[in-house]
Amino acid sequence: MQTLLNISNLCKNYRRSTGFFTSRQIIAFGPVNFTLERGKTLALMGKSGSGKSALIEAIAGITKPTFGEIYFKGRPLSTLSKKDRHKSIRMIFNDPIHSLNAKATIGTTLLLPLKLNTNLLAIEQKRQIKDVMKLVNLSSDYLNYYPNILSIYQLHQVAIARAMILNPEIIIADEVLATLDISLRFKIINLLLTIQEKRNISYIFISHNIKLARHLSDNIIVLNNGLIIKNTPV
Amino acid sequence: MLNYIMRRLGLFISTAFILTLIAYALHYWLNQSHSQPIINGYITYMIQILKGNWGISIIDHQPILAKGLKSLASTLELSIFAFIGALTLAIPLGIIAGIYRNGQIDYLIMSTAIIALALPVFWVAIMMPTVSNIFHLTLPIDGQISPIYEVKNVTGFMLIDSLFTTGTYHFEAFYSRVRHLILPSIVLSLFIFAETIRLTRHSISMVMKSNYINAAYSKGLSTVQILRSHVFKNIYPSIIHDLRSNLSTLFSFAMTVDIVFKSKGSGQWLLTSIHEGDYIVLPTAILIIGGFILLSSILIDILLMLTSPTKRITLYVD
Amino acid sequence: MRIILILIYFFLLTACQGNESTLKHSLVYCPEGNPKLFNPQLVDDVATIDATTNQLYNRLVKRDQMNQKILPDLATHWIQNKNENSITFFLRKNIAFHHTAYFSPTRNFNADDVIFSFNRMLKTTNPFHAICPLSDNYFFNHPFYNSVKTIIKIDDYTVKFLLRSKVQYFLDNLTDNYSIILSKEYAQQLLAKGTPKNIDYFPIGTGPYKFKSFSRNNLIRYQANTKYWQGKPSIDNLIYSVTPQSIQRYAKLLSGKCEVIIYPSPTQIKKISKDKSYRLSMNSTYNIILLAFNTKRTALKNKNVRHILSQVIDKKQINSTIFFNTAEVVNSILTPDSWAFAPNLRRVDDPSKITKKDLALLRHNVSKPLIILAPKKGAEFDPLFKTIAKIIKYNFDKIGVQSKIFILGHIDLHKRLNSGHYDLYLTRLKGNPYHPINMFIPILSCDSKAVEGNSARWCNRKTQKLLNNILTSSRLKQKKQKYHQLQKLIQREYLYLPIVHVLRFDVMQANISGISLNPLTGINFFNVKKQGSH
Amino acid sequence: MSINDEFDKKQIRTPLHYIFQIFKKKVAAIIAVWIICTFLFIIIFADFIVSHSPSEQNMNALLLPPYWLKGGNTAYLLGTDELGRDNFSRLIMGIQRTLAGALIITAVVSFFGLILGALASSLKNFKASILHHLLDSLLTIPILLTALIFIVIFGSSFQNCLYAIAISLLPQFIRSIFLSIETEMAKPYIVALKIDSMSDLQLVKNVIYPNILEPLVTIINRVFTMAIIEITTLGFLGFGVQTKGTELGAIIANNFEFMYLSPILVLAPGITLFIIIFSFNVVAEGIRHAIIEAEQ
Repeated sequence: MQTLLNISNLCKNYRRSTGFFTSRQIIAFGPVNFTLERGKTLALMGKSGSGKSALIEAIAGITKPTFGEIYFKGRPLSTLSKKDRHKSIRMIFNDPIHSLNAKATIGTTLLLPLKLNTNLLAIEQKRQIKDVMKLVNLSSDYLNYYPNILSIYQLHQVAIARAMILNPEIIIADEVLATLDISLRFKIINLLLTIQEKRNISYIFISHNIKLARHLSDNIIVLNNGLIIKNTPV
Repeated sequence: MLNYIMRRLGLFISTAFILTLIAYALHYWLNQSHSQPIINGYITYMIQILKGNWGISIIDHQPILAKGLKSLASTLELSIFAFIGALTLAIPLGIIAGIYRNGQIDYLIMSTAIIALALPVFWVAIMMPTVSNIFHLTLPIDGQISPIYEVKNVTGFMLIDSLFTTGTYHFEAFYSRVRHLILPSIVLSLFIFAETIRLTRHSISMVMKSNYINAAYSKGLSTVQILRSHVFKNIYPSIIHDLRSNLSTLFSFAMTVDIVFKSKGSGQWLLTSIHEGDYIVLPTAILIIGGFILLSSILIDILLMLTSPTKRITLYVD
Repeated sequence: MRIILILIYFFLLTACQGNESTLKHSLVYCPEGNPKLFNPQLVDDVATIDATTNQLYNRLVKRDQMNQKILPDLATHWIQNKNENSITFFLRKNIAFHHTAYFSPTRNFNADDVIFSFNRMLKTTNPFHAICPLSDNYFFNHPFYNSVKTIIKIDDYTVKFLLRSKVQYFLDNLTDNYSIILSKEYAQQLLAKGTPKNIDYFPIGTGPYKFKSFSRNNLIRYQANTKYWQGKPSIDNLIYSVTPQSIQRYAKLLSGKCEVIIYPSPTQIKKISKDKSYRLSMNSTYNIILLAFNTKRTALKNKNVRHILSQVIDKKQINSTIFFNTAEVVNSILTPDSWAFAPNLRRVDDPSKITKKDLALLRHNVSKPLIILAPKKGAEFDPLFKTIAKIIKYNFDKIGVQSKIFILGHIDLHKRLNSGHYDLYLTRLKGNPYHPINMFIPILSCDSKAVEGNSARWCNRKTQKLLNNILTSSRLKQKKQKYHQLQKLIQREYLYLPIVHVLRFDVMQANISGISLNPLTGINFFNVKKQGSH
Repeated sequence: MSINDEFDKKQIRTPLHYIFQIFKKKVAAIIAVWIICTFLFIIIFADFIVSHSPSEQNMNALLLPPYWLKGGNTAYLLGTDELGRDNFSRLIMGIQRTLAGALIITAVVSFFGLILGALASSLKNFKASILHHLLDSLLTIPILLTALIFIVIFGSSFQNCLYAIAISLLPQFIRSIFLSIETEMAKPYIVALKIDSMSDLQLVKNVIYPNILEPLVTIINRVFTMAIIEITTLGFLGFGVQTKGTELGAIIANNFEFMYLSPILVLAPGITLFIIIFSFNVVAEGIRHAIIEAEQ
């Protein structure tokens, strides 16, 4: 069993100005320590404002932590290039409607990460896009469509495809299931689990639903006021 | 709240500082002889400014600051008049257009607004006497007040000052001032009128679409009641906010209008000074007019914040 | 909101009624420009003279409008000695100076004031001689300067002038706008306070109106002098509302905001003359619009080139286009009603006389576009110098002469005039019917700079001699002959091309009477009366 | 980025195409487009349209009325001015100058404004703070005052008027663009694209600008309107002295004196000015509405 992610003493503070000359330190989370192993699933739970969003943003590379380090396969993430980092850790956003560029076709959206992060030839890019579409059970015809004519389930499929396109090792899913109704929810879960099986990926789930978290994950972490108050294997 | 006000004040100070730098740069450029290094020059300049020595006009040997402030007061009076006139008309029209969105009335009102926005200010201003002639209105076409009335400069605002003369002229001087304000403020109000209609309509239709208005309807409230209780509260901050960000454009138009109507405002002050080669008024104008617009924007921000705390407008980057 | 609407409506309704008494005792006159200052000793533009001479001051003597006889004013009578080299004036008693916010006189007018007023112009040692930057060279141009030796105080009410010139000329001088009487007491007070300059900006005189306030480009307020020795004027408040644009003045006349205006828009003169609710008055101004040829420029050095160019310019066209035929086309810089006018000058503006040879000469000489210079704003009569310049350019274009027009504000204009970098200068010349020498010296003398009038940059020994002869000669006939010579010289050499003589037009509402106008001393509001309400 | 090329088997209508479809249905906007085309035609072919040189004086035909009135002459469609110059030709040349000037200003301000707006949004911390304070203070100075200052510094000519107006409109443009970019930047899809390794500048260029078309149209239209109003205002006030050619504001100022004699002298250029501004506003509104409808 390989340890993919090792988070040690990770902290995030920021300053908010309270007057013309004064400012206050606010702690978003930390110090936080946990590990994630290959092929395993981690659920991150907590009330809103508990710091879980800030934590995944730090892991996904949207923000920089103030203190501490994230080790990916034993290497500190900060020494990795931006490309490598984005290739290995991808994210699925909670709202597929607003996380897709309305002015770009599905094909463009899927092509963009390949263009920016890999040096593949055009044919290989095309092949990879078709592969990933097959992976998420979408017809290649959709590649020419704009997001506004797709159904919500299809949009979720696209969002997953987008995360998968770079063959990442970790996927962070931010409350992906919150906006879906029950039947679709299970469809998505099944899809995600199938993919995990096929490609041996690790997931970090953020969820409010404790039942769902138990069902899905190998480990549950509960955050409160930025600190881990519970870290229990299922 | 206090924090917010403190931040606005901080913003005011830093922006005002840059304004003085711009004014000083211009002052430096206009004064060809430089006896001091730039930084020392700036300090001396600022000391003079803070002491109130803003220079003397080379044309009539009057202190520039006093003249600038007096002309600013005249332009302000005109603008306030135009605002009152435009808002009293535009808000109801905007509300009607917003309620009957995409209907005939809406179309008519919006066309009027676009026409008003497309009329070139100075041209309307020079056509105004002719237009008022056609309607047989004997309204004064230029100046601040009939020269017959002698009004002492107390506050600088002619309208208020004219009230001090009631002993000699009863209310004649005041009426005269009001009559002199009518035509120019009609011209100036076109822009405010059009902008306000557009904004009101937009806000109204946004508000009318929202859920809580539907809820209010379902409670059985009439349109008028809903307007009174919900809509006004929700639209005025955005209207004021937008007009606030258009203050300097508005001032530009007000200057044009007072040039054409010769109403002794900032525009005419600047224009005659430039024509007569008294360029030293330019840095002063930057400080007075820029300072005024800055101060009023920040005051409006604070007032908006006080009256409608939910609408935290941060147009300025802190 | 509703309240505001009602208020506005209320204002509109009530504002139509004016306050009767304020209106009846006020008169609004709309001149074209600001007075440069409040002392006609120093400047002689129409705006200054209109605002000062007759309103604020008195002179020792004045001229009858009708028969040109000289009448007493502050002097009751005068005696001249047999040799005609001195004259003694007996002064009126109990004449009070203005009592204003800035000066309270402790004594009445007397001989000291007369001596002070004239010595300010004559004596360079007088502390008030050079305080005003405008007076630098102007005092020297006064005919006075050469005609008076000294002034002697005999007693408080008797003054004797020892003269260099003839008494008659001297009396003529005394009727002119600059011979006004100032208060010596006021001058001394100002000197003590260290603000001598105020003498020209906060005037004190003995005239029918006293100064109240002045704001540039806006208003002058005068108040009736209740102690005026000829009786208090019937108007309490005399207001000058400065309105530079003629169309604006006309509009203000129609709307009743101006009761008297100067120079209505020339396009409207015909209309006004037919309208019975207004009265139009037309007067000679002795003002000439003329084009100066810079004789020092390579292109214009040749007299014949100047001649051809003069021929091209269509004066009649200028008169009809710009003045709507309200001006007079002239051939001399003197107006026909002047005694020194040379009657038999030729017309030069005849383009049909230009031959092919002339055109060849032009082509040979004029290689670069000619620079036509003109002031931005005609200080007095809205002559639309710009339009005149355009017509001249158009005339030149017709014969293939290129030209460029430069319309400059006075600072840039002076710079360019001093530098001499111009070919033609379009300007106006203020006339003087009694002493034409005052016109000729500035434009022809070697000592005179382009800014002072010699924009042709003419300097010629013979001309100089001729000018000196006129100054020294005393016989009228001889003088007349010399003046004729000068006028012919200007035409023969093509130094200045006189274009039109501008007439002065004033329009007043029909209920206003008693305004008198003198081309030299300007408008006079002393006897003005307003009948009924408007 | 021509990513689409590889999937062009079944072309779906692009958003731009879709917007155009909606726009075509707006009658008023289409009429306005044709009016603008006419004006553009005038700009390009002005020299061929005019029957007289705008500075050609005819002293035998002063202040003629338009041809349809008594005393009019078909040689002078709109009559003549006080120097016998053809009003129609002057109007055409005036339109050419004024409108071309305004379009150039709009193009230049938009070009630099889009670049600087993108830069402004990518600046961080201290530099951003300085830039925004500078913008704030520039924005407090009214355009007319800024223009007058630049004219005093550079001297008065038509060209300098254009520079002055362009410079004074730039801060407004940058601020508006910056605000639109900021609102767009805060949207979730931008974060998603950032994780796709897109840099800020690429984002602004390829993603944000196409997505803020609607506010962009409004901002550019505002710049155009202000530019044309300021050009004519400065011309009217007598700045931008021109010996050759003419400009609508200057024509109005020049003819002002003769308004009572021949009203067409002031009416024609004023109404033309109004039609120009009005048509551009209508087209801009049309485009804006088409974009909004297309997005829905």
